[in-house]
This record gives sequence, structure tokens and C-alpha cells, in this order.
Amino acid sequence: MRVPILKQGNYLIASIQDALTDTDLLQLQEELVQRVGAARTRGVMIDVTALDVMDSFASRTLRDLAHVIRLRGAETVIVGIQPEVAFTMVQLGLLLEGVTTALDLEEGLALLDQRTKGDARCDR
Amino acid sequence: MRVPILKQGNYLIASIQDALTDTDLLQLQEELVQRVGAARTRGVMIDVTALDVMDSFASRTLRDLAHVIRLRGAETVIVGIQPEVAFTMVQLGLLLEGVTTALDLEEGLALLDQRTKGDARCDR
Amino acid sequence: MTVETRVPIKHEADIVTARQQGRALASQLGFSSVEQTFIATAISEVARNIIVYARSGEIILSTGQGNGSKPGIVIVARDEGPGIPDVALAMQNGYSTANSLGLGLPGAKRMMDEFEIVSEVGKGTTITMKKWKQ
Amino acid sequence: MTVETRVPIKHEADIVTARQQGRALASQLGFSSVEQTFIATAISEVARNIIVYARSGEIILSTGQGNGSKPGIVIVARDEGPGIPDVALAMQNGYSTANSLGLGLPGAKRMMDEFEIVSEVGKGTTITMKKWKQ
Ligand SMILES: Nc1ncnc2c1ncn2[C@@H]1O[C@H](COP(=O)(O)OP(=O)(O)O)[C@@H](O)[C@H]1O
Ligand SMILES: Nc1ncnc2c1ncn2[C@@H]1O[C@H](COP(=O)(O)OP(=O)(O)O)[C@@H](O)[C@H]1O
Repeated sequence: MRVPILKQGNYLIASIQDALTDTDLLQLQEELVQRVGAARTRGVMIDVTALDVMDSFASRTLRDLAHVIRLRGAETVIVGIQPEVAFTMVQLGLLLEGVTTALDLEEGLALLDQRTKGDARCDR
Repeated sequence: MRVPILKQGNYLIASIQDALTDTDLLQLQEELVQRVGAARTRGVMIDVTALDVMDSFASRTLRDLAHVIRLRGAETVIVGIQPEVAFTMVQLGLLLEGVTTALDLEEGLALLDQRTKGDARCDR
Repeated sequence: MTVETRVPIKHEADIVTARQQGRALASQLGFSSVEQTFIATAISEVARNIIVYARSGEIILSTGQGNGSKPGIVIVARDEGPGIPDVALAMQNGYSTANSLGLGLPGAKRMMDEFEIVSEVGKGTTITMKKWKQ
Repeated sequence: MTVETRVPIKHEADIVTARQQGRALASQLGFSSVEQTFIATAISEVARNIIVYARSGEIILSTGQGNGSKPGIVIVARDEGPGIPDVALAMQNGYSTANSLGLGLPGAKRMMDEFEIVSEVGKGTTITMKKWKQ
């Protein structure tokens, strides 16, 4: 597994360190989905600061991952999408619909704290 | 830079004062995206009250801007679309899909407060 | 009354000038504020197309009379750019050779009462748009 | 200066290599960081298509000159896979034979200034993409 996943309180934090292959991404997805169940996780944060490209495959995988995790009862926040990457994604129509985003780990944690405090759930 | 951008608490407020050229709009986009990161902004409000025309280029740029800012982890609210302008946009099929709008600055601020307080952070 | 205003379209800022002049004339002619906005927006679309596709050209604003001698506004957008090979295709919602929205021409048409494109590849494009007072 | 880099595309990891090489060349040529990202992303899309649809092929990166001798990057993605029966269809947003997003080819086109597909069923596909410095 190329992406380290830390457990911090009720949260899982995956910090992508380097460019990922498609298989790495799918593995990350699988591992996170499993661990959400095993670890009674309420929130998942994925730090993509290190990704200098988010193409259609990566966007779709992250979006699907967030949706699967929601179905498993936890929130996902994607943090650290770089400005150039965000521009490119929007040009491509890769909008991560229904996925929560935050600037960085700190903002992401604050957001997860809010959203996992009971009444803060998005349906889609 | 032709559009003044104020920082107020966690928000950036861009008040368009006058008709903008296409380049002015692209500059606004770039500046806002940069400042969202630098200023740890959670919400952006763009006041378009002064725009008497929103053609396909302006609509597209504002829509993309809101999407990019969301990927960077902040909310955007567009306020002050004039009735005639709104009417024209709908006739043209320019619907600002996935973008939050409000009547004026006051409503916009209230909306940002709600949406950045965790319980309503999903766009779609 | 014969009013004719020529707005050269060479720089981006001319798009703004053209639509402002168009709105002023429409207002003078007594068009409602929604109609003025329709007219200004249609002008904005064709003026931008001149800049993007032909680099330069002009927009000529004048008054005219429709059926039943209704007064109205006549807008001519002319350029000597590359022309449009397939006008029917260019008029389709969403068709764009520039990866933009492709809503400009069909949108401008929807804003106006009459809309005509004459275009020849290698020669240029002339768009004539008219709107009559109701 | 003539630079030509060939990146064989056989394994998934080659997708990453190709886009990293493309970004490096784009950076060397002085493209902005947004443009570098556009270029790297376009390469990623066409490289993945080689793996998914043709299993193997190659990406050739080089420099070139556009109109008015603007310097730029030229990317050729070649494979001897099954080819694309209807290129216009494949270029449509959302069209995919693999149940994926179908945004790769139209997206790559949007990232670049020039984009051309030559494909023959049973023979293979060659995509040539160019981007010039502004
Ligand atoms: N003045 C012009 N000269 C040459 N081609 C033009 C001109 N105006 C429009 N076109 C062509 O018509 C297409 C559709 O125009 P439009 O509906 O305004 O959409 P967009 O400008 O967003 O592409 C353009 O992409 C372009 O190919
Ligand atoms: N190199 C290739 N060889 C054969 N077919 C291809 C190739 N690249 C793309 N295609 C075809 O074009 C379609 C659209 O490609 P694309 O827009 O990248 O979307 P996606 O890969 O998500 O399906 C693919 O589904 C496939 O049928």
C-alpha cells in the first residue's frame, strides 16, 4: 500500500505522498472502505496536496470513494487540491459532485468535527 | 485589478463596480482563487449588482470560478443578479449550474454563515 | 430621425462600448429595460465573436422600421475574418470551435426579432439583427 | 533545439512517467504552471487510453513551432490497438465504451491548442496534440 493511513480519534487520514498509479488509487479506495468499518470511523480525510495531476480516472475514483464511504456511514473530506489542479479539473468538467472539500488538513479536521457532530449530514 | 476584494472575517467579498472586460473577469477569477488559499478563506461573495449584462462568457467564467473555489475548499455565493439580467440569462440557457446565489450582500452573508458552519456544505 | 453609430471592434473593451451604445439607443427608442438587456447581451455575444474569431470588425447601430412601421433597432456586426463554413451548425446550441459554451449565436438570435448571418469562408461574416417595439 | 522523448506505454506506471516527462518539457519551454498542468493532464488521459484500449503503445514528446513561430510542445500518442470506429462519437463528452467518464478525449482537446486523431479499425490510433506559448 503506497498511501499511509493514520487513525486519529474517530477519523482516518490518508496522506498521498507522491503521484499514484491507477492501481494505487483503487487500493487506497479499497483499504479505506474496509477500515471505515473495522475502525468505527466517522470521518475520512484524504490529503491530495502532493497530486500535481487529477485526471478523469483519479477524479472519478475519489468521487466514488467518497460516495461509498458515505454509504458506509462516514464523511469524507478531500483536502489540498492545488489551484492549478482545480482549474484543470473544472475545465475538464471534473467537479467532484457531492464531495466535501477543504483547503488543508487543519480546515478539513475542523469541517469533519462540525459535520460529524450529529446534525451535520449531507444526503448526496 | 479593477475589482476591489475585501476580507471580512473568514470571507472574501468582491464588489464589481462597473462593466468588466473579459480580461478583468479572468483576473478576478485568478486573484480570488489565489487569495482563498493565502487568506484561509471559507467563503467568497461576488457582488454583481453593477453588471447590466451577463453574457455567455461572463456566466461561464463566474460558474467556473465558483467550481474552482469549491475544489479549493471554500463556498462561493453570487449576489445581486439584476432581474432583467436574470431573465436574459435564463433565455440564453445560462443557468450557473451548481452555483449558490442570493439576493444581496446581506442575504449572501447569512447564506455563507450557514453553509460554512458545517451543516450545509454540500452543493448538490 | 436617422441615427447610425459605428463602433469599431478591435479590443476587448470595444465589446463593452458596443453593448453600452446599443443599450443607450434601445433606451432612446423606448424599449423596456428587459428588452434593452436582451439587445445589449446579443450585441455582447456577436462583438466577442468578432474579437475571438475575426480579431477585428465593426458594429453598426441604427434605427429602422419593421412591418406595420413599428420602430426598432438594427444591429449589423461585420468582420473580414475567416467566415463560418457551416452557418446552420454554428447556430446550434452548444456548438463551438473554441471550446466555449456555443450559446452566443443561438442566444443572440433568441434575444432579437430578426437574425440573419451572411458568411463566406475567407471573406468574412455579416450578422444583421433587428428588434421591433411591441 | 530539438528535443524528442519517447515514453513506451506498457504498464500503468508509464502513464505517470509520460505525464511527468511532459510536464518537465513544458516547464523547460516556459509554460505557466496552469498550462503545465493542462499538458500533463492531457497526456495522462491519452496514455491511459493506450493502456485500457490498446494495451501498449508509445508517447513521443517534442518541441515545435506554431503560426508566427511561437514555440510549443508536440505530443504524439500512438498505438497499434483496435482503433476507433467513430472518432466524432469518441470525442463527445460522456461517450465511453468502458463505462468510464468519457471525458478523456474531449478534455484533452480542451487542454491543448491543436488536437488531431487518426485512427483505423484494426490498425491503431495516433493522436497528435500541440500547445503553443501565448
Ligand atoms: N464572426 C465570426 N467569424 C467566424 N466564425 C464565427 C464568428 N462568430 C461565430 N463563429 C463560429 O460559430 C461558432 C458558434 O458561435 P457561438 O454560438 O457564439 O459560440 P462560441 O463563441 O461560444 O463558440 C463559433 O465557435 C465559431 O466557430
Ligand atoms: N487509443 C484508443 N484506442 C481505441 N479506442 C480508444 C482509444 N482512445 C479512446 N478510445 C475510445 O474512445 C472512447 C472515449 O475515450 P475517452 O473520451 O478518453 O473516455 P473514456 O476513456 O473514459 O471512455 C473510449 O471509450 C474508447 O472507446
